[in-house]
Amino acid sequence: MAEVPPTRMNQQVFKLKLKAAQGGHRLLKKKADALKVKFRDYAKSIAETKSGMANDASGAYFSLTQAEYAAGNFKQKVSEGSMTARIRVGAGVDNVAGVKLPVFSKYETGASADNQSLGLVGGGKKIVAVREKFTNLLEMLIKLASLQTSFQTLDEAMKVTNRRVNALENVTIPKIEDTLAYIGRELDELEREDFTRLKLVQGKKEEEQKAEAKRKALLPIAPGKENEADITAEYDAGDDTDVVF
Amino acid sequence: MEVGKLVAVIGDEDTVTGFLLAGVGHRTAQGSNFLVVKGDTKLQQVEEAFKAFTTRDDVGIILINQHVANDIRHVLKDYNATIPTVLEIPSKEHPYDPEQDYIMQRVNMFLGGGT
Amino acid sequence: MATPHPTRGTGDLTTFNIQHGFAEALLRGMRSSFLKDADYHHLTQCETLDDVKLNLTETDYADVLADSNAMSPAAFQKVAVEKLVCEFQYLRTQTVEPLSTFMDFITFEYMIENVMLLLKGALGGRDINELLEQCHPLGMFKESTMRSIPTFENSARGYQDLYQTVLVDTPVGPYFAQFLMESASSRSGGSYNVLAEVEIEIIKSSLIKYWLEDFYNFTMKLGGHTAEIMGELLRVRADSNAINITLNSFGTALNEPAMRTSDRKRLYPGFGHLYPAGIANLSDVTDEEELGRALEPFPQYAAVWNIHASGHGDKTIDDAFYERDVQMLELAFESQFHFASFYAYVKLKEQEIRNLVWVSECILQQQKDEIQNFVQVFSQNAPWRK
Amino acid sequence: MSSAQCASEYCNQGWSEVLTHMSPYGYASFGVAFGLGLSVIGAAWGIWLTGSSLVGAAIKAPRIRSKNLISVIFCEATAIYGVIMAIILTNKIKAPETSGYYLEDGWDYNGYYYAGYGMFSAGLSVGLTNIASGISVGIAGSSCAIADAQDSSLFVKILIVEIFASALGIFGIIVGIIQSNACEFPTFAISNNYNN
Repeated sequence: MAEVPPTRMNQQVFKLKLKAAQGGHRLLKKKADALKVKFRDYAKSIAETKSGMANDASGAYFSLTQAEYAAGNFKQKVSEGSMTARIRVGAGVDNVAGVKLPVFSKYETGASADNQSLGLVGGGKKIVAVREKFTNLLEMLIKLASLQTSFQTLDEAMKVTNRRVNALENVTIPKIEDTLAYIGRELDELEREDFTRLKLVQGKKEEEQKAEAKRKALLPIAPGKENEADITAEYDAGDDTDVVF
Repeated sequence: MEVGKLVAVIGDEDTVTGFLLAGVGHRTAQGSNFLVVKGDTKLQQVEEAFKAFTTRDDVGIILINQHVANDIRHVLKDYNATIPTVLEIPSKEHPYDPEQDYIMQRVNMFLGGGT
Repeated sequence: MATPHPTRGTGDLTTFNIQHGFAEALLRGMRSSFLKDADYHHLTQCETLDDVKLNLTETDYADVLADSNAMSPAAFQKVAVEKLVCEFQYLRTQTVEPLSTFMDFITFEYMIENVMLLLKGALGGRDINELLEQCHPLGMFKESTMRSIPTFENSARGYQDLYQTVLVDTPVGPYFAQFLMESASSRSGGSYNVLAEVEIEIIKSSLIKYWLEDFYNFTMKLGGHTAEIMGELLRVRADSNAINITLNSFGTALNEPAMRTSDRKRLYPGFGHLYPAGIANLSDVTDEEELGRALEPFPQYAAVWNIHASGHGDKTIDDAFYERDVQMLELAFESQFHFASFYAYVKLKEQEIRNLVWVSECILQQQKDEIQNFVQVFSQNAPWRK
Repeated sequence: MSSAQCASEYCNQGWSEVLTHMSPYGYASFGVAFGLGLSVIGAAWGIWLTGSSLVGAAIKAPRIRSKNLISVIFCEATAIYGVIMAIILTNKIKAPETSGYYLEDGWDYNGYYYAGYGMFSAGLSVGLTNIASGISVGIAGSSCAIADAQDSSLFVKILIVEIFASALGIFGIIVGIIQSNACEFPTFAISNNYNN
């Protein structure tokens, strides 16, 4: 603070800075609120989707159990051999309040399904049901993945914004205000110093005048001297109450 | 180069089987995009697979069973990139527990603290 | 195919026991090991797998469960299957010809599964030890032979070698030979093309078909009660296989017009109640409606089909077949002086293990509504006993 | 009969000659042999059928082993019927009191042949019925052991079936005894008695 010279010009500069900071603070606050609303939306839908996913998942696992009951142990056959992914995820971008959010979407390559003849001698229908259930679950999970990534990105963005808001609110603005106050104080101090100096000079002058008057009383009064005495009389100590140190 | 990214799966046999049936499986000479975690699978193997999946640039989403995720929680905590996204899913034997999901912890904290 | 000719007959009412009485009585002693109605009732009331285990310790599974810390459906299954295999092998050591050959025939089905698993694993470059662990213990043959299956190089020559040096040595070798021969005659190219290009599941179905036919021939040669009862079991099995293959082929490549006659038809076993007229009809059907029509002339299957067609939500064609199977197997098991009871025992035990897994899975996944949907073995409340 | 084949006077002219020329003592002894032998075969067969099942079923249900010995005893009973019959028949075979190579004149040939054929048939009656009885007791006993191993309340019920099967042997022995009752081997010539 000390490095800022308490001048009228600097006071002006800092007043402008304060205005800018408050404007920025207001804008960032708005952004943070917008993000917060969005974030809350995402949080809610994540909570919902996750609990829905838990149900879907147990349904899917159970269909697997049913298929196993009907078709015997086929699990080991599924993970054998080479295979090509039929379902991939495409990545897109969504924009919320200036924050870029990644969005996944299901993308089917169109390759034919592996292990089509699984359960040929029994349980084939059940295995088809497993496929369907897990494909649904996967779709849901891909949606959830988008939500979750968005959630995390938003979380990060919100943190940054909040940090900025807080920095403005708690550090930058008080600092500028402090500086302004300091400058004002220093300026007032200077003013008072001038005043005291003036008073001292005046006192001295009055003494001199009294001595002069005494001397003058002995001498005849010179014209035009009453005027001077009136001006000094206006500087009365009682008029200075509005300046409080 | 194929369009789109893969979905990787780390989980028990049922989970992996289910998603393979759904068609996410991809196995080439370089390796596969899934890991079956059995009773005798070493923790180190799981960690390595997880790290490998997170560093592969053709993986978009990693599905991991919650109970497996709990075992390698320390690795998961250190992982903070957004893509590939790590998604914790329930397994057959361990029903979904929102308490243990990091994301759900955040969500609940937010929803609980915010409202 | 050279179906082994039984060295002597099974014997009849008065002579069966001379050779096989002990083994048969031993088998019948094991009937008490089946879970009873009360056991199933207790099991379905359980809340946790701990309870399930506790309840099982009051049954015949007590000993095997005591030695293991199995706590998951898969672990229960493993333990139960091991117990079954142990009992089966014990029985097998107590038998003489031709019962021992008959029992070997039962294991061939699992051997085919194992060989296919090893072959597929080999194509995927999997670890042999891991594969061996996944093999069904009932279908194990010499370990050195099993180990050498996946070591063959993935080339045309490699598969020739594989067949000529390894598979030909196994009991299921002849089925492979027949499969390779038939494939070679219908297509050009060596065995490599076949093994690499045809889906494993279809190869397996073909092998199972050859096995069924072989088993059926052997049973017929045995004669007597065995031919009568076991023949019926196998005929029904062949028929249900044919129906299932047709039903499950809808929506897959097998239902393509070109594949229908060339590939799908070859999967139908060459005996059974449906053979030959029904099979001829089956090979032309393209959708469920036509399948239903093709089955109409056969009342026993039309009944099963109607369960499927009427779309009872909780009862599928698999359940209906299972129910039929259990009923027939129970009857086969309950009659004396023939070999079919050995087959019935293995199959009924498998059903029981399936039930056990089902119940424990339902408990694990908290699916209490579904817990009763299994086909109980030797139940007093079975629909056919009412 | 072709004399070319059989020129010697000791040659038998076919089975009929063998059978008609066989001594009644021979017939009687064969009756004993068949009665005992066939009964024992029946009993052994039954025990075999029961025993193998009993031993097999007792592995999983050891409690049945002593109770089901009854089935074995039932089978054994058929052998005992044979032994009883054999003793009765054997006691009836009496050697002639006359000395010399030929039977005396006035020998009671009717009674002589009656006794021989009668005892032969009695032995066969007992033997054949006991074979049937033994096998049927064996089959029932085999089922009894297996059934008892599953459900002990079935034991008594199947035992009744076994008793009926065992009763078949008793029919045989009753008829056999009646058959053999009238058989009395003459020990001396009747006409000689009249003459003296």
